[in-house]
Amino acid sequence: MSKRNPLYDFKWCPGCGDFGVKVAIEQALAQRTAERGDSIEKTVIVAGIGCSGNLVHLQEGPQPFGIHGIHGRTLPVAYGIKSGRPDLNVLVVSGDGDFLSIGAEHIGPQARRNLDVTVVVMDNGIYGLTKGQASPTTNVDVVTSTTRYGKLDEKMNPYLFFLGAGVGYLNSQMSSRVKDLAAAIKAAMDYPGFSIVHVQSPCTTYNDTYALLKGDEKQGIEPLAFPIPDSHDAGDLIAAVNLVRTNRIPIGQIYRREGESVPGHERLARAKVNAGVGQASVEELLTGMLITA
Amino acid sequence: MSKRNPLYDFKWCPGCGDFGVKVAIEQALAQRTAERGDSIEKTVIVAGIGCSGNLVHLQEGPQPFGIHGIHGRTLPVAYGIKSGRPDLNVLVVSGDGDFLSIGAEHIGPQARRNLDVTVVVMDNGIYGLTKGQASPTTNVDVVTSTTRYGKLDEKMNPYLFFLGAGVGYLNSQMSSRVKDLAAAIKAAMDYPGFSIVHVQSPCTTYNDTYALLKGDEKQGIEPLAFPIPDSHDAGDLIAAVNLVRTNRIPIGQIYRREGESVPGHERLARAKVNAGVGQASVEELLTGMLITA
Amino acid sequence: MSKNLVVRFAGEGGQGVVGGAELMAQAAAQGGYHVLTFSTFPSQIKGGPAWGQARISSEPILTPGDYLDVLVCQNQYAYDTNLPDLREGGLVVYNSEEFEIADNSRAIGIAADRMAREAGNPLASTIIMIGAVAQAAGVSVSALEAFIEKRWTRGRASDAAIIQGNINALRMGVEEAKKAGLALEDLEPAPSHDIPRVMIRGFEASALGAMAGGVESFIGYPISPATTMLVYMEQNLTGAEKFVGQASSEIEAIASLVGAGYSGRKVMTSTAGPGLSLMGEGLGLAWMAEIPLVIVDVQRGGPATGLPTKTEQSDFIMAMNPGHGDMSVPVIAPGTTEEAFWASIAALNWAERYQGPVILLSEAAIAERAQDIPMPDLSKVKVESRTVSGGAMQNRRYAGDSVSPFPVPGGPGAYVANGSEHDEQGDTTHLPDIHVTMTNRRFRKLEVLSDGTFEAENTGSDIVVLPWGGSKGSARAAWEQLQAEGVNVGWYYTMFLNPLPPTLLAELKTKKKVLVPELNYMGQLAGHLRSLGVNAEAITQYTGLPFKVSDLKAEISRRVQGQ
Amino acid sequence: MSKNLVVRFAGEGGQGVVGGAELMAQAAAQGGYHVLTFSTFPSQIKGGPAWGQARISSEPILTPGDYLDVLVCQNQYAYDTNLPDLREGGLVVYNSEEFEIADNSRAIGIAADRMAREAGNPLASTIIMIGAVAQAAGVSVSALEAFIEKRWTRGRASDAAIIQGNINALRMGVEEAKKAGLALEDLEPAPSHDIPRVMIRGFEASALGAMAGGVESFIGYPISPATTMLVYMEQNLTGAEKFVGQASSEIEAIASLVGAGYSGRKVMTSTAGPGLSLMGEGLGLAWMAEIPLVIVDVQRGGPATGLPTKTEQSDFIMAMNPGHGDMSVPVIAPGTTEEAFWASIAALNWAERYQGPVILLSEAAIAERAQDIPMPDLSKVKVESRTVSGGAMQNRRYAGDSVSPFPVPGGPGAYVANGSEHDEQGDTTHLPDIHVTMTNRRFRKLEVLSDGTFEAENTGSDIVVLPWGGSKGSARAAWEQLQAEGVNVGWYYTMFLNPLPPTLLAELKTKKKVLVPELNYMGQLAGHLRSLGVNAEAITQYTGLPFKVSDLKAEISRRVQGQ
Ligand SMILES: Cc1ncc(C[n+]2csc(CCOP(=O)(O)OP(=O)(O)O)c2C)c(N)n1
Ligand SMILES: Cc1ncc(C[n+]2csc(CCOP(=O)(O)OP(=O)(O)O)c2C)c(N)n1
Ligand code: SF4
Ligand code: SF4
Ligand SMILES: [Mg+2]
Ligand SMILES: [Mg+2]
Repeated sequence: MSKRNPLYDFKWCPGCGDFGVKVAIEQALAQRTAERGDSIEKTVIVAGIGCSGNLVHLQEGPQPFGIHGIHGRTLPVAYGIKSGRPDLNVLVVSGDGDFLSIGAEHIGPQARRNLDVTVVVMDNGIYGLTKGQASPTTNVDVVTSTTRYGKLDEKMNPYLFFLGAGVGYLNSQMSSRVKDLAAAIKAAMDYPGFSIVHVQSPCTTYNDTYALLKGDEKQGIEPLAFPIPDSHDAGDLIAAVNLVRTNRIPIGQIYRREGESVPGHERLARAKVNAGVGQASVEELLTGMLITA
Repeated sequence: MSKRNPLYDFKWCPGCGDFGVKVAIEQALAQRTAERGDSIEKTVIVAGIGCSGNLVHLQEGPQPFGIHGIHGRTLPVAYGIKSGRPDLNVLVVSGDGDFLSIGAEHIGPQARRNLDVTVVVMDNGIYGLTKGQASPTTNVDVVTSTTRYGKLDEKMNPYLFFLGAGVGYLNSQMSSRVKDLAAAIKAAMDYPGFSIVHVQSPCTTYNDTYALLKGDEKQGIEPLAFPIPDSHDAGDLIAAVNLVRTNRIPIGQIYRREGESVPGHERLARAKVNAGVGQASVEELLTGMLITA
Repeated sequence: MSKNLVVRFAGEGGQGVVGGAELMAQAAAQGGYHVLTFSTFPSQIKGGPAWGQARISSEPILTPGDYLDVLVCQNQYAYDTNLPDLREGGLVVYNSEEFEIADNSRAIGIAADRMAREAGNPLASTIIMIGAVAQAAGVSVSALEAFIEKRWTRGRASDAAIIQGNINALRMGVEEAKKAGLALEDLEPAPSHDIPRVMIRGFEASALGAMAGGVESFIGYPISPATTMLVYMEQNLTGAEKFVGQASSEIEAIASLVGAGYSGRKVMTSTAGPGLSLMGEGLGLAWMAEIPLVIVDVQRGGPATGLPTKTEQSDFIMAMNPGHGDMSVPVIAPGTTEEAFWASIAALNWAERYQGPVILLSEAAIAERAQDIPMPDLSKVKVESRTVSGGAMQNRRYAGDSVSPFPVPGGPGAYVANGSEHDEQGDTTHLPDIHVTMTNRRFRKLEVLSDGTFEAENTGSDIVVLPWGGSKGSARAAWEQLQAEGVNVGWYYTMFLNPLPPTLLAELKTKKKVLVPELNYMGQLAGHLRSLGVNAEAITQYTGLPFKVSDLKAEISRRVQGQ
Repeated sequence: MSKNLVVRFAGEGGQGVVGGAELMAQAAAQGGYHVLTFSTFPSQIKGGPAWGQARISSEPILTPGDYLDVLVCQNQYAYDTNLPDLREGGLVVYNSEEFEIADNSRAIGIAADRMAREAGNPLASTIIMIGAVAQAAGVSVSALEAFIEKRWTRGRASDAAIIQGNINALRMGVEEAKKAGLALEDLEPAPSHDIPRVMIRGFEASALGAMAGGVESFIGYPISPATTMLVYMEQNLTGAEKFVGQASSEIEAIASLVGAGYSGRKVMTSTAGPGLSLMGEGLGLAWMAEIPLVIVDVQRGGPATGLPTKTEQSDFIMAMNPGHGDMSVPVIAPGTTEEAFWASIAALNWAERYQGPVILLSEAAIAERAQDIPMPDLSKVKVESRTVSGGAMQNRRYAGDSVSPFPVPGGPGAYVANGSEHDEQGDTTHLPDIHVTMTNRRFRKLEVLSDGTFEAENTGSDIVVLPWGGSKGSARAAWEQLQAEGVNVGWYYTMFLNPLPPTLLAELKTKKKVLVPELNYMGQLAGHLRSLGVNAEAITQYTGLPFKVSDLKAEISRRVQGQ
């Protein structure tokens, strides 16, 4: 499939939202590389486990590096990569189970570090790869194989969660609108700090929410998704909270923290300069311990 | 020390904020038992690892049950206890490291389940038991043994985090105001659902923030803590977000979600009744698999 | 007449190849045959190489079968890669819309999709294939028709039409095979049964065993191949006092089991390797605080994400020592569908009896197989429950060297269940003597678990075979063949891997050589046995598939000769 | 004249007993003596029984000493519980404000707190006690004074006053001891040294070794007794290109190490058992995707939260098999302060060389000791780095059976580092053959780690002692005494526990009995050795304290006799 490995033959189901995300990422990366005259090998895609995570093997055209680790740990892997290699462009792709359930603990720390990576969450409101169990973003009352009475837990509001955790840059998109999505991912990668593009990417096999999201006149379904009005002030936390607090899905830029965004690695670099520290050699350090009897 | 075990001799440092929390919990539990004519053995204190967690061994007077597990896992332990024993009163005590760093992933799920437990977070903005490393709530620029340049990560705003995670009941207190704290804990235990009492409980050895919190006229320090004005509408999420969004510490009831609070176990019980399910016996289930050739 | 028919449906994920094998097996079981299925598929929802295999026999079955009598294949790749497993003289049934096989002397091409579409029943193409297989292999078509009737009788108005459609499809397949004129030896008629039998999957057997053993709470996080058990519990453990919950991670699952076990309930989870790897610290807590709970680890290929849908027996070391520090977690590994039922009961009983965690080591090939087994005799189920403290010991939870009464919250005996070293009341202490006393106590408690049973045959031989878990079937088949051929090799088997039944261990120690077939690289049980003083040698395989009987037989025979 | 002086300061946490022993040791080291400290304290910030011990000797030191020449105690409890360790004829120095000892024939009561307060130097009470000990044991007081001068010269105006105050305190103690008129045999004068020596703690040696080995990133989560190493790194690994980070949990730490190792950096963390238990899945990922990284596990009492501040050697099994599936993680366990330095270098080299995770198994008693050691010869440091892919292999990351060049992101050779089973380019596959090939590859790569060195003495004996880690010191002392007494027992030792140096393993296999002293219940290394075919027997102890030489000697001798 991919240029790197034409033999690779993983398949998503027909109509899966993740196809759109894949194309959008290819476009955003192509645009970024072109703009910067960078090589694509300067990008690493960090993937979680889930149908979503398989995106990392499916990139067509020029090949970025990838790491497809273990369930829920995309962000710490990305943190490790950036810790010593701030020069790399790190793009995290993850699912709603991977990112918001088992991986939820990792969001706050990266937000507070302002880790300079971009996350694309492929939210289908279901555990796809394990064949259809409820995820944090499954709607209330939905019957899945693990919610026989309909889902009893409240639905997680990922937008509100991100804002509460201190995420400074938040955009919401739909996988079916590839161009907008590509632009949002590109802009998020350009943002110097922690950025999330949260994508509604329906699972046609286990939780087909296309109609719910886009609405369906015939069935009398009002669309859940709505474009964020131009009047929205993305710099205002309260406005952002107001925008996301219902269960409707705003599409567009939800929040971008005011002021300069200094990514974590830059804070450390500046602090080291300010403190005037260098690296003492092992010999120097040992010499400080010499017994001078 | 405790009635159960007079030989037990764990000690907190002189002046440690946790003493106040201990007394407040004793008072709140005494009041609850008296009110309900319940036995204290119907209460389980679930403790995390940290100076804070040692509270579970130090309860004086009538003895509740306790579980002092592993670092960061108070909430899942509490979930397990309540899952089959909704009759028990479960009180979680945890530290800022235990609850907000390694344990942060567990908050959202219990909020969404509306797990009927009360959490008392003893926030001293430091890892006490491991001798003074930065925690998520350590203030920016503070030098600790693991932040030699001053803390570079942003400070977590636990209140905003809780609201973002869907916590329906949130109260903020100071360990030095034992009576108010006891009342807050008591009220939280009475709330049918997931409730958090977040306590500023300074560490006199590694991060003495008494002066910062209460202010110090002589040193010209404005108090960080301020009482929540009566005008605050605790039922309004936006008002709550507004109240907590700065780095000042509001004291009092921050949020209490409007409407009936149906705890998780009650949702399940109602769902089972609605679905009209009972328990098929193993024999019945096997009979359904009989080969009737 | 042949005793066995092994059919494999091969194609891509999503093409119903696994379902095809199961349908065939179920139909045959209803027709009175013994059946056993095995399937293998990639970890993706649609696509990728997959196959399902059904063995149908007039005799009880030990394995899904090494070689195929019939290979049903959907595409060229499936044909190419599965052909080596077709026995000489076996038949191929293939989707002639997808590819062609030039030599049709042993191959029947069927345009099943087109035929199904034309018959207005597009889902029926698998049934057309089954019809062809039945005809060619001499399986009673009327028994299959009876099964179809039963299977699709769901009390709906449309039932009759669907049933007729499927019977038509079946007959189309029969006609196609007749047209091709190719056939195998006829299958012996189905035996008659005087005991009731159930058609059951491995995970259902585990789950029903757990229910028979009195499980009250089941909290798990989805993971292949353990999700099925969680789902079964959600669907069936529905009593008012029962609880089934989906955790947010395995870390939440294990800690919540500790809480639930502590609260007095009988608790269980199902997971696979990656989940178990996350549970080490929590299992240490259960060991330390003496909390009964059971983890079902349905093994898959490891390490890390590994091979999520393939079978392997490579979690044994981790199961015994899942965390840091001195601990030796009891491990029970069922080797057959029937044992899966009884193993769950034993695991719950052990957990209650010694008051601590127990690991039930299942594996993909056990959990996913469907098989006909005699209806378990429920009158033989013995359920044990921990002794609950009546308060006589006051707050002393941990006294002496043996299991002490368990104080249940709400009742008398308030103490602190503590993951730090603790005194008799559960309060933290770091005194050397207490750590010694309590460590001894934790290990000595294991002595109450010496009731594990085992199988032993031809025990006079000083070379013996001791398989474990799902390798039992292939090993037994190989051993029986060797016995028949006069090769002198003994047979031992137990599902109680830790602690081993003391008599078994003692006997094994007297042997010159103990051959341990196991599906892993390291020879994990063999290594453990050597550390216990047994002269054990592993026979390993790690393809993600079960042992072939023929390979195992050859290897055992080689090792016996090489003595 | 005696060769050794063992002093223990006993009291409560927060009373400076650990600091007292260290001050005494540092002073003696500056005075030219060899020194070694050991301390033990509960896991709480203030209070609880604690003690620190310093051994001062004219000869190189193997252990902190079994029996005390002087016991300094702060309270009755400390006196009662520590008295059994006082040798016959030893002295007690005690805080006479707290309690009284009736028989003052071997006890000196000092009201040190009051005296210090009166002298206007309330912090000096420990120094008063040290003065008394020095006087009674014949340690050169002028050397101590010189040390005080050096220690408190910090370039501040107040230095002179503080130094004088402390010297006064020291002299007060000297006077008190003179008044009491009690004394031990004089300590031999300090030896002279012709090589430079450093006074260093175990964790510093580990950290400096790591720096010498080229560590670039260190990401850790605080946990006793591993926090000190993280803190040392934060304070000293400060170069512009270096990175030290506090993770939010051990799960974050291990996954971030995988990311950092993948990105081309040399990476490390320090943790203890509970942390290691959380890292199993991440370690599996590093093993599977072939990512170099080093975990320092500073062992403490287990399982679960266990004994956070006590020493134990009970994480060995978990270190080798920290997660599910087939894996065998390389393990190096330093046994002395000097080895701690070199072990870090070796661990980083091994990780780079075989491209995978390595576990450095330290322990509380190693990390926390302070000792004088010869200044490590930095010219002997050999740093290895992975071979970086130049792109010649295109996207083939994993080829053949041996280590392949490592593609570093940013450079050529884009591939996917994958925790699922994968093909040569890192893409997921579930094909049986590939799992076999890749599993073989992962284990065969270990062959490049056959360069571990070992010690061997009296190798003719067919009964040998093989200690590991921090038990080396006591075992060596016991062995030397047995040798001197003519007991025929061999000596083997290595810090390379997995894989073992092949020659060592071969030699051990020829022995009738290999005695393995280890601080755990299960006899973890001995069990592993038996699984490798060595006739190993553990000698265990699990008090949270190191072996006493005398106990070990008696036990070895018993086992040799019992042959
Ligand atoms: C530790 C661990 N637990 C569980 C799993 C099983 N697992 C694989 S993918 C997945 C959920 C996937 O859901 P999501 O992240 O929403 O991805 P999707 O498939 O929907 O894209 C789970 C639970 C695993 N691989 N590892
Ligand atoms: C898995 C694990 N990691 C680390 C530790 C070490 N540890 C013990 S307490 C603690 C932090 C305590 O901080 P906090 O929760 O704020 O409690 P405090 O001591 O400040 O009350 C840590 C990191 C541990 N016990 N277990
Ligand atoms: S199961 Fe759902 S998420 Fe997975 S590939 Fe199919 S449609 Fe996409
Ligand atoms: S270290 Fe801090 S938190 Fe811990 S007991 Fe002392 S004052 Fe309290
Ligand atoms: Mg999903
Ligand atoms: Mg704290």
